[in-house]
Amino acid sequence: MKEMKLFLGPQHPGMHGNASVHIYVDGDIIKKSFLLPGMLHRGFEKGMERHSWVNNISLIPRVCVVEPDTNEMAFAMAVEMLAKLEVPERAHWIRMIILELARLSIHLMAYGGLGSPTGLYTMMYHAHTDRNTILNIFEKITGHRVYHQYIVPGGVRKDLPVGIEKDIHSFLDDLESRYEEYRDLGINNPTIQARINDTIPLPAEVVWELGVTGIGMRSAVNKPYDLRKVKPYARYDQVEFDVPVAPYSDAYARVDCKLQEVVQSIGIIRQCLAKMPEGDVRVPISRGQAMRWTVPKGHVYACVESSRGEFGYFMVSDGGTNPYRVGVRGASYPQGLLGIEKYLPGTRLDDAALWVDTMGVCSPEIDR
Amino acid sequence: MTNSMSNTEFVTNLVESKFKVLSTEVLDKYQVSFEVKKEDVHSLLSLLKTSGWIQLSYLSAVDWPNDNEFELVYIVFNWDKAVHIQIRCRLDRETASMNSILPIFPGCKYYEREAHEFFGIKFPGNPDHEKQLILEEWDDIPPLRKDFDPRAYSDRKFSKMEYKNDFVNKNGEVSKQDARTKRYDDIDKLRTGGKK
Amino acid sequence: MLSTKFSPMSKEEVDRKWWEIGDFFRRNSLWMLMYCTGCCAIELPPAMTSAYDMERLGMGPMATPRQADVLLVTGYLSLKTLRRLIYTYEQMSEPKYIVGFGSCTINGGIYHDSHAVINQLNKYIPVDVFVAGCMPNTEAVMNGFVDLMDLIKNKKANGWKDYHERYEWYLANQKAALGEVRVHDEFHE
Amino acid sequence: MIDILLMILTGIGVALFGFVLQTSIAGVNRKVVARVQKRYGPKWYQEFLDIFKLLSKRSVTHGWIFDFGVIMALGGIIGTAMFMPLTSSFMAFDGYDNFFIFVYLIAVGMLGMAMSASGSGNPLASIGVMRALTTMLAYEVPFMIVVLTIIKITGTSSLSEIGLFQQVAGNSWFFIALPIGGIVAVMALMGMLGKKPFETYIAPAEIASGPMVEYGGKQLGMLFIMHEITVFIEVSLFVHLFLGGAENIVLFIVKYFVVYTALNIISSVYGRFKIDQVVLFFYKWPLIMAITQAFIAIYLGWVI
Repeated sequence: MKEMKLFLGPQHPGMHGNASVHIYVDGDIIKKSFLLPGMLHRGFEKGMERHSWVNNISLIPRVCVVEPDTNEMAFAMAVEMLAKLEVPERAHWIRMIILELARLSIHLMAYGGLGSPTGLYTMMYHAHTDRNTILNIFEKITGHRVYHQYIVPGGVRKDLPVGIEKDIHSFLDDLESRYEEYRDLGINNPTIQARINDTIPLPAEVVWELGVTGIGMRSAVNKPYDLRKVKPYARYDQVEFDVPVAPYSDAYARVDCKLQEVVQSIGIIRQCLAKMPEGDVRVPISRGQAMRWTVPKGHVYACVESSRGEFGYFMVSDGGTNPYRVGVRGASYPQGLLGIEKYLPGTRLDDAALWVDTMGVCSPEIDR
Repeated sequence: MTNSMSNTEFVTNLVESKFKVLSTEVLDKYQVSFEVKKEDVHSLLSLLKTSGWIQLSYLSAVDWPNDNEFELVYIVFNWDKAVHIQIRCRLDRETASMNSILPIFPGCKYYEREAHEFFGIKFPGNPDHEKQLILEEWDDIPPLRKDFDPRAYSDRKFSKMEYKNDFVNKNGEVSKQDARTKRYDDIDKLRTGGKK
Repeated sequence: MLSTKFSPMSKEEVDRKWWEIGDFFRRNSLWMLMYCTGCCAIELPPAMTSAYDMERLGMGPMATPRQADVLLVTGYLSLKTLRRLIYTYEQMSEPKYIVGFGSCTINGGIYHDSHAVINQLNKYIPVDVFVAGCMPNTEAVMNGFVDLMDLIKNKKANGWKDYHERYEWYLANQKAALGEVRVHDEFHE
Repeated sequence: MIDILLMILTGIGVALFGFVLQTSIAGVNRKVVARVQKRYGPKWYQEFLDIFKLLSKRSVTHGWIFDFGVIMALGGIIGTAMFMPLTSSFMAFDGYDNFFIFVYLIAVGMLGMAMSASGSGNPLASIGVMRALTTMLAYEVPFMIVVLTIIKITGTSSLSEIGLFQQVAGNSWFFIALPIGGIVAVMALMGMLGKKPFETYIAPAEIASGPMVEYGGKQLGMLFIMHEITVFIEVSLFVHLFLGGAENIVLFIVKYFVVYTALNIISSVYGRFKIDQVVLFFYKWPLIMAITQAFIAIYLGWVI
């Protein structure tokens, strides 16, 4: 049979986001595949050069749509490194709560997203329902559902509202009580296991070649290479958590690691709520003159552990009111572009969407 | 790693003993930056890769039109020693070209392609670097150069929303916006001594 | 011999009646094509799942453009996306409607000065309903759908007719922004 | 002459009844599945709205094979449904409710759809058609073995007579009499209806709804009607063959509803197999079980 060219996306129910995977298939086997990025290109790096440091706070969450908080955190960390700002103690803990809630929400979304390529829509509905609860908690804390603009250089925008601990605790208890149900519905389901066991493996030796980070790497190399452990930011060195790892990275191992991280995130949020001190949450930067605030010269790179891997901001300041250059290292850049080109060929057409889902390819951060 | 020597000191010693470094900066205990000559980049990256910095985290460029130079930035990371290393080198802006680091870090393929697309830096050795990746049918200078003005490009190509002034103020009063503009104009006039 | 008691309706009236009946079905069964052109798509899962459950309104996601009735343009459109969006829109079977999400489709929003993002969607394809906000809340999204249903009921959702009538105007705008509307998908390889 | 006309009219009435019944039950089932998914779900008559909406739309054509195939599919399926007995005594064409008539006639509709989908020229459609035919090959073999066992036991291949056979005192339903075969038949029925985990040929996330990828408007509406009638035929076959037919129409509707809803609920908590897994699955356990059942029932004569 002759080779056929298929387009997975940009308009395709199996693709997450606006990207296109071009696939040449022979029967059901993929012969060649490419990602066509750029459909979400907005010129962020140029746009940030044109706005002041404080204006950029509203721009950066939009770099990665599904996980805006890591953007804010990385941006804030980079600016703090440049401007040598000391963040108040309480702000660190609030940041961790926000980041871990965001991690929960995106893991739930990715786990539900697994329902789309494998056809288990019930799981998708259940997971999105829980994610919606997290969005409601975010709305109470920050006033926004998705783009929070809450983590700002020098701390967080406002203190937590009174009584939010109760909401967070009740949500965490609820999620924890249904954790086993999630596993039974999803990855312990025989039909799902038939799909994800031994599907699109990522051998340990090619991880470094690709530059994959995050769960994709940890599940392959079997070492706790998590930026929260390796170079702790915020107060991750003062909370106890495990980094789930696996010796063999197939779709099952990656989803399994995601689910284990959900448990760890729940633990981290609980510890944060218990250990959080009282105090200020924000260093005032140049009161009344925020638009004319300048930052000392320098080149810095700040990175955080997002759900897909190392998410970093490279930032250059020339001492002006605007950043001179901002570079975004999208966490899914390697697995999205090079991974699809090199490791999809040889797998089946059915598995292409699984790679996109389990490796966490987030097209907006590839295109920027 | 010995206890007496921190990771950053280890890196600094390692690099400065073998290469002529133009400037070294220890940003914090997890990050060091070196500025080296263009010729040294490849051997420095190979050395770092053999010493454990096996992950290429980022590769991009910065435009310095006043110096007529591009600055290339390579960021590598070692997961066991937890130090990000920035390696920066300067290229001439007119004939910007840098040999690809594809043999050292295969993951650089698309970063280099993107750098070519957004800055116009050539990467000989990277097979596809001249093809467009993100943009499509681009018809202007590479967009991340400093002399490119996206506002002007956008105004030229994409029509803007036009807002009609179709409202009427209550009781024929002057709108607050107009009054404010007038007041600011008056203040400016006073500043210049009433002259135009 | 013609009966005097039964006066047959004129052809226009019959057509109008049929159209009204069709409108009833069309507005109660809007199949949407999610083209996730931008951020606002992230508010669609909450609208589809238990919190708001848009299937109560008879709306559901569809896999391909041919099957769909309403195209959801969720957010900003880069030039690359606009080319594919025009393809997608022209593939849909009529009557078809477009809902534009977010301020980016109205006037460019936060990306008004970007070199890659168009500013006004309804210059290029006809938009029936805009949902404002960056990003619009799920309530706003649902409200936009109900508005679209009302428009269909009042026969005001005529964007697709407009696209036929003023095709030259739309095409000229598309060409001014895109240069060439045709997608060359082979360039990448 | 008038007899034949009357019979044809009755047959069309049966097909229409099947369409209305299945469409309503499908609507109710969408609500049931929505409850599993923590939602309210649509109105019960949503499926009717969908189909009439599709018929009210304009559509494009991809050549005459594309259009003709749709008409052939719909006509073939209506023709098949006309032979379906509703109760064990009421049918349009008395004496022509042979099981093999359905097997042959249903293929006309399927072939029409396959022809039309391939005529659209979309590669996803041809992949979908290929997958559909492969799935058909997979589930037909075990199902046929079980049905042939039933035919051997009852000595007739007429649906109504098989139904009547089960209603005779002393004989239990074949679902109970041949328990292993009954399970095989349920699995085969899920494959026939394209329920998960055998939904491989629709697979929206992989091949964008497979054969239906290029359809829109009126053609899609006709395919939906065809799909509803196909489901009616297949579920009715199961009711007549395994659940003891139906003495009256109410019993038929009740059995029909129970079977279809149970399948839908099972399907809603399963994922979707790959196509090779579908074939392997059907050629492994169901085939072994079907052969075992045939052996037990025919040679050993153990029928409960």
